[in-house]
Amino acid sequence: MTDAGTEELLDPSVVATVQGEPFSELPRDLYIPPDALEVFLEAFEGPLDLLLYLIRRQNLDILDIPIAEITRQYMQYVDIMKDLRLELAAEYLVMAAMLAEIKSRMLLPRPPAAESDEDPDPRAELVRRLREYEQFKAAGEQLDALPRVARDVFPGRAATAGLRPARRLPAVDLDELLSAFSEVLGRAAMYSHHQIRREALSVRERMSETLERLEGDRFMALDELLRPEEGRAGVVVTFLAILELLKAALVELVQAEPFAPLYLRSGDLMPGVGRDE
Amino acid sequence: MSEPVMENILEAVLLAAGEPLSVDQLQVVFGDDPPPRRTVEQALERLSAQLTGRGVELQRVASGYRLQVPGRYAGWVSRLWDEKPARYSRAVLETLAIIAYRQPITRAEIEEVRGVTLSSNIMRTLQERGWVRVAGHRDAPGRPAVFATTRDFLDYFNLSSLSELPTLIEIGEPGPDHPELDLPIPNQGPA
Amino acid sequence: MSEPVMENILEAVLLAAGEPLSVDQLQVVFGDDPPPRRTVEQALERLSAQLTGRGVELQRVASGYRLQVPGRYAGWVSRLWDEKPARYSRAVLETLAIIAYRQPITRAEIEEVRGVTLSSNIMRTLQERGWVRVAGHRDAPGRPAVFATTRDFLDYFNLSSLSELPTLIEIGEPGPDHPELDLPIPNQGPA
Repeated sequence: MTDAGTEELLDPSVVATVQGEPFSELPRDLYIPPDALEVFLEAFEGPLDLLLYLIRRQNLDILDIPIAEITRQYMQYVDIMKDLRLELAAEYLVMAAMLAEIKSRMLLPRPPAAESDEDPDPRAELVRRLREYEQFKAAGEQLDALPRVARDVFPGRAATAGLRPARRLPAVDLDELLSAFSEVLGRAAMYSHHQIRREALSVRERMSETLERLEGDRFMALDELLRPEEGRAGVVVTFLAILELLKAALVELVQAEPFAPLYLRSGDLMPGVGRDE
Repeated sequence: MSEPVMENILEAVLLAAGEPLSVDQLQVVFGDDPPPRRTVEQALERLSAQLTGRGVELQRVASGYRLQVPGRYAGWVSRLWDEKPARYSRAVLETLAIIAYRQPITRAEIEEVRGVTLSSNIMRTLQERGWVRVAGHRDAPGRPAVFATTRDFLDYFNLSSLSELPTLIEIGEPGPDHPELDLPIPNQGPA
Repeated sequence: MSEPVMENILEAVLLAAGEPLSVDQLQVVFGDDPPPRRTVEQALERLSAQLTGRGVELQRVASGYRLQVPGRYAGWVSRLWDEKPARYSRAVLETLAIIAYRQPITRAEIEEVRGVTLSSNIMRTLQERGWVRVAGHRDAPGRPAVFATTRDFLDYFNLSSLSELPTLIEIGEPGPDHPELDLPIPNQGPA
């Protein structure tokens, strides 16, 4: 008799099921059909469980077990288990030996100082183990009684159709950008004769800004683009940016007649511009 | 439609998740500028109050907060599925209880309490369910594994911490052997 | 606790199911003496009304009724599923750097600097991120698009203008050709 398998359909209140009939109580005597007895005996979780059953059945005090009587009953069950050729686990025999030992020590005359801690009741260790086992037997039942997911409580879940997972966008560090740039420049220098010069960023930026400002407007006067409040440096930057844009053929400069105001328009608006890509 | 209030956002997020979410995880859904923990916890309390009497309740478990159908609806809900919920043998439940209350504990110690050899089926069941794990090895001859329960165990049994386990019943005489397990449990959160 | 009303039972059952249930299926959960269809439907209507403004709503779909998270919570819920932030490939970073430092620039010019063909994935990635845009078209054969960085790009990197981009001087690039143009520009012009 070993621990039974895993997820048996064992209702804690049902000790055994015999030919489909659930039994919630073990019989009071041993005169029960052998096949039923086998099932009852199988239901014990081990010698401690069997002992507890014997003690509880007779309403005995666990702290003051009549060891001779309990041992006799215990051995009866063990004999029946043997007769039925139940796979009798060695633990049952170990317990039988322990009971016999306690019994023999109980029979010995007690020394005068019997109350001292030096010579405890020979049953003390058995009582300790029985109490501990009973505690955890009850704890197992309490655990089983706790509200359990999928049996008592059910995680609530609502559909999320149509809600898309957000992609978390990669983070980039400014230093990474710089190092990527320096690396690509270094590589370019190796296989190209292309001279890469550092250009004043403010001109580049102003080029992009100017393109942005020209977007959507059909024409923009040059004066509008130059902002005197930026000071001379600002005006120069813008002017250089416009020259660069003209050179790069990104904008068109239009003048209706000599000395008329200069207008700029974005390449996007120039005739024949297709869509992106 | 006006901007949803925080408790409804939390309700939506918890129901979308279908599993417990920690306050940390709940903060994340608010993006780059998350509300403080306390604010989230207060909104969870308001949500819990709102749900009183409803078909769903907020429960605090070990891995966070979970919206769940309360036990009083189990009768109706269980008719949804043909399959009956798994039941566990006494051997499994006793072993689980011993590990839960006495962790970390070796196999030999479990066997000592139960008085029988521990079948490997039982430990496999408990580990496969994710309720028990090897928490380490004892520095003793043979370096035996010590077992402990997991957060999933607590989640599954509707507990937010081991201190919420039912108090061990005292058999025979008063005075607990393990007073640390008998500490009064402060009321746990809004659940 | 008093007996739950039908709409709460339906709420519980639908949340436990997490998928659409037909009225037939909903009737089944009431056991051997199920309420008539009409009664269930009326309870569903009451449930739907109760859920107004909440983090969950009742939706009728082809296979029945389901409780779902309303679309207006998408922003929060979607952050739940955030994957670990990916990283941009070297190619993406280099391309971004070239555009940032050399804008406005055509695709062909980027390819020339990098020495390899620019995959359209890279440009799509940068444009979807909102960091790069087509700033115009060059008046040249094929009228190629020129790319520039955006204001979002500056915001992300916490720059108020491109001139705040780190310079390459420290890493050995020749100094600026037009040092006078690097004067700080007061007031950054139109946004």
